[in-house]
Amino acid sequence: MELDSLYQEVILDHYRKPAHKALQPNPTNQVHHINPACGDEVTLNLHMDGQKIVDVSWDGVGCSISQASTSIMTDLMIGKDVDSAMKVLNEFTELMQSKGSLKGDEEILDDAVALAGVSKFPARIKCALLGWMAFKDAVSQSQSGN
Amino acid sequence: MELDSLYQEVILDHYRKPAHKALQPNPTNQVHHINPACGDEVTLNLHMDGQKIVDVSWDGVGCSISQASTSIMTDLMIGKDVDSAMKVLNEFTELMQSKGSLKGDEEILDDAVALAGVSKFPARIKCALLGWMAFKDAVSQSQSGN
Amino acid sequence: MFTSPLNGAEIRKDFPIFSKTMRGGGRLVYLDSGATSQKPNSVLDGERYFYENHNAAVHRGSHLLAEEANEAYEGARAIVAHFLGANLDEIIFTKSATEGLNLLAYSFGNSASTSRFALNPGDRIVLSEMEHHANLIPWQQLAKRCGAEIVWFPVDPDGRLDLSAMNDIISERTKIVALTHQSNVLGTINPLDQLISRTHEVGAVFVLDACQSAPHFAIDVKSLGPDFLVFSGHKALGPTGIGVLWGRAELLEEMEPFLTGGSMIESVTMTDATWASAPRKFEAGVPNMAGAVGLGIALQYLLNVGMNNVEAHEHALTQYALTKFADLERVRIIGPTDTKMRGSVLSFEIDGVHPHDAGQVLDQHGIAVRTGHHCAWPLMRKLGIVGTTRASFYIYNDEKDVDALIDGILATQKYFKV
Amino acid sequence: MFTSPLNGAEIRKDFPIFSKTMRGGGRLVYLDSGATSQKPNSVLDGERYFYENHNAAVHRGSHLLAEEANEAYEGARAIVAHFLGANLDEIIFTKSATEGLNLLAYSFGNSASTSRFALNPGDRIVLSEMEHHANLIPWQQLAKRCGAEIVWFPVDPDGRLDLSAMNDIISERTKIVALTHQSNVLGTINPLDQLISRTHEVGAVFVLDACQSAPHFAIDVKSLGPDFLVFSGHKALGPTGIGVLWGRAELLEEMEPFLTGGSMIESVTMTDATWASAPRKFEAGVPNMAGAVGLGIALQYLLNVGMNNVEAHEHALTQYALTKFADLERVRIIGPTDTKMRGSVLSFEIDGVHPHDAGQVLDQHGIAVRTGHHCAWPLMRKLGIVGTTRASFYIYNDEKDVDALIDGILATQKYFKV
Ligand SMILES: Cc1ncc(COP(=O)(O)O)c(C=O)c1O
Ligand SMILES: Cc1ncc(COP(=O)(O)O)c(C=O)c1O
Repeated sequence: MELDSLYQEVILDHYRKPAHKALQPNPTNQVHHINPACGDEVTLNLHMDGQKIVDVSWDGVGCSISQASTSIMTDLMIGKDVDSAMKVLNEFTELMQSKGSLKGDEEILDDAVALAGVSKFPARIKCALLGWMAFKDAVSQSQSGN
Repeated sequence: MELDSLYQEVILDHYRKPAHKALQPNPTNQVHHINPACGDEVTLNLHMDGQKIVDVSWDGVGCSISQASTSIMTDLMIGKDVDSAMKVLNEFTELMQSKGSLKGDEEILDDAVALAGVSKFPARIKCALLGWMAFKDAVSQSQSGN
Repeated sequence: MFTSPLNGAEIRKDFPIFSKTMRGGGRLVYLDSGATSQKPNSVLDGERYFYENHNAAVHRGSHLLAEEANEAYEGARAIVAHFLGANLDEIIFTKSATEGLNLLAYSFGNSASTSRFALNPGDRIVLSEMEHHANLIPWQQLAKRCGAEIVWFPVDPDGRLDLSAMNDIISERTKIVALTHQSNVLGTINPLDQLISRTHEVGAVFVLDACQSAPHFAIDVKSLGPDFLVFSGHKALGPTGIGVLWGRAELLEEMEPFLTGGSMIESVTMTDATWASAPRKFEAGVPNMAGAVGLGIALQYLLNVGMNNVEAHEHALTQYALTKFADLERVRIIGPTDTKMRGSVLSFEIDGVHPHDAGQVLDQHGIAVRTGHHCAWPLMRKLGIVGTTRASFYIYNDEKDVDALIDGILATQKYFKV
Repeated sequence: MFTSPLNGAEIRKDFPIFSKTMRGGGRLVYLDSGATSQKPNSVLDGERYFYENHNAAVHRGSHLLAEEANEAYEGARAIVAHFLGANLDEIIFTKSATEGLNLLAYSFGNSASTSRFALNPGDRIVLSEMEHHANLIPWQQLAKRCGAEIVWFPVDPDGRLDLSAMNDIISERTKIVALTHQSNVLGTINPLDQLISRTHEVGAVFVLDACQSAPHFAIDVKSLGPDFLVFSGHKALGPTGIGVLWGRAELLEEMEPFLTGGSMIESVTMTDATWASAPRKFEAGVPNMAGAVGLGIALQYLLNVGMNNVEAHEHALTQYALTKFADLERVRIIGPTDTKMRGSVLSFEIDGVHPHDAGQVLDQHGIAVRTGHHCAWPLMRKLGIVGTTRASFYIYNDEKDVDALIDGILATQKYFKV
């Protein structure tokens, strides 16, 4: 069923047990993002050490896709430096815009390839990107020093 | 030709030689009306003696229909008392709204029956009514004392 | 048991979209008429006929096409007037209910400070917690520009307006009361009589958002008694891009224009202009002529069906759905659970399933519902939820659509193992 | 002699209205495209296809129809962006050019006093004597609200802007310059280069009314250089009720919204709201989706014909008409009499015949022209006339239409014995 390409088991797992979903104190940067179309929200704390992403934690409300995607993203990003994090992020954004034509590189995206199916459901792409865009925003704030 | 029902000879005569088209001084009431759709304008001077319409004179710019209709109207109204003037006016308004179904009572409307054809051209009805509405306005002002 | 004067399946034959095949391979179960309605063939034919036979700019030409276009456009206005029990010159075509509400807010804001519509610091605009953003933000913005205050009726846990403090909320300082007739989230129909009489008692004007009512039951503005009313054509079987603002003639006469430009003037110089009378004063520019014509045909379609039949049909569907929902487990209706003073908009929550996910599974079964905050974010906050899943019914629905929805909900629960 | 890359008679086959029989029993000679254009079958088919297959509220639903509606609507935006050489997010759908200009005027008026768009007492808005009421009255009203001043370029006896005092008229006090690209009365095309550079020199914004240009020749906003541009879909083969506002991304970003309501927000409470980014910020409410889709198809039709061909065709028609008019007696062209910097709008006066009467006789011959002040009343006053008779050409016209017009004018003179 088409639906199963959207809701792969790994997504439902992340949805039921989201990783790093508890805001850690004293972040380098904190951002709050909203998806105005559906009301989903995410607050994200970023801890940096130089160019290294030491920790990403978050809280928020949203559908399985946005929750799972944010959870997967934190797992992927923690421990990376900014440059490689941005590479992963770009890879993921491209996957989301692929309208089902890409499968995603598991080497780079790990669990996030499970979200490939989202790209066939235009209305859900914003859900999948919510946490990632919040992360991008936090990193860019950390780089420009605010 | 359909056009001839609109432009009867008597209309073109009035257009070429409009009656009472020269504002007489010291009117009881003066009004200025505009047809915003086409820019036609009429200024009308009304001279009353009690309930009697002593004189109606006017100036303005407009198409043959508006000019002829105003000219015919002045011929009709001068010398009447307010009540019979309003009867003529109502008769004429009804004729204009008749969509070609009425011919007009020549006893009452005299030359104005030549305008019967206008009622088949919705865009021209306002032209034919411009002077008449100005007259109605002037009379009603004279009655309410402003 | 389901009985209704209308046969939804028969009515669907007039609506070409219902021959579409949906994602799951099945038929379209359209339960999103609260967002926008589908269009019957007669509306699509009528729009096309206008373009193929009478297309010209209204109010601006004297050639044959222009005369015919004018007749078609003004004919549509006459149908709208008849539909609402209003006078011809009280009907203003807008692009949407949203524009109609903004028109009022901007026009009031443009008023001279001595006008009855002027808002001065300390003056109040009364709204409610169940308003759609379209009947909320324009008033917020107006209030900010004028230094006025927004006050509002709270919504109680049953999804009804709490009117216990009505006389304090609508007070001598109130200039405008703007409320929805029926909530687009809860289905609640508000008790207008007391609200309108209180509004008039304090000398304020009453603005009715009839987006979710005018398409669904008969409205007679003269007996209902508001001062202004708006609705959107696209929710009433009409085309997109056309809406209606009705206002009392004597109020429209006093009001300042909103959009300015061609066809709404009496006279113009380089520095100044004077206005035509209503409705022209409020219809600047070449209007959505085909849209108006289509809306006229749509409302005529509804009148032919009979607004009382429309109401009875939706009532029957709602009754049927509420009974079925009562048997579902871990599914909660958001809004009144009986049909008293309630329309056919049905919001619900499925425990453990986010509305967006529920909507996705239903979509896979060909069922179109809306999910999210429904442009009523303050209401969501008040109810402590992020959003709902909403089914809304119209004339082309029938009890099989309700059955499909119920099955879809069960399938959703199964899919997400909740 | 008439040569053109396009064959009007062939093109007419795409436009169903041309099979209509007119008052006099003959064919339709449509010379009123300056008021509104006729629509090709592809536009009518496309609108209908949208309703029959994808109709749902955009930006608000996640079901299949809503996804498809969204794709269709945003696809139309992409075509408009391509048509103007603009970025996707710079295209705002309005209901008309009139709304677009009012949007700008109200948005500027809503700006904080520190904003670059704010008008303060003594600030100036620069217009011209040839503006359509739609590009005049909104600015008058804005000026009145803000205590700003309206100043303007006069029109010289040839129907050209008198730019001799340009640097005084566009001065350091100028905040906004709003001009038409092509006069809808005179056909004059204004020399934008110098006007736009002077505008930017003084730090003002340049608003271009492209109603009579965008449908008729290629425009690339990036190389042309204005800050904002509006046009109406219905004059560009598109449906009624849809228009376009283009604005530079960085300016749209800074601007306040105009209409407020659903789909233009980021977040909402009972007393406050924040905005989405452009274009959403400026598109409150359920938009005219079918209208946008139809406009996209219309512009694609024009692109397929080729805007350079459209321009060459109209140029040829104008050239041909001007030559023919030169042979007429007691007929005077109002506007430039050569084709240099002039479009295909042709106003004229027949000695001794009021425009309304001329239009009537032409109508009897199946010729649709517009008569009157053309929503440019100040220009009429300046030229000392009550109105003109106006013929305006488009792709579906050919030299036979011009011949018909000439014959019609001769018939008019004969009928009125002038
Ligand atoms: C130059 C010009 N500007 C503005 C407008 C207004 O366009 P609309 O009435 O479609 O808003 C028109 C057409 O009427 C026009 O010709
Ligand atoms: C109650 C209510 N008010 C206002 C609106 C706004 O209508 P539109 O978006 O058609 O302007 C809607 C629909 O979205 C609604 O349901």
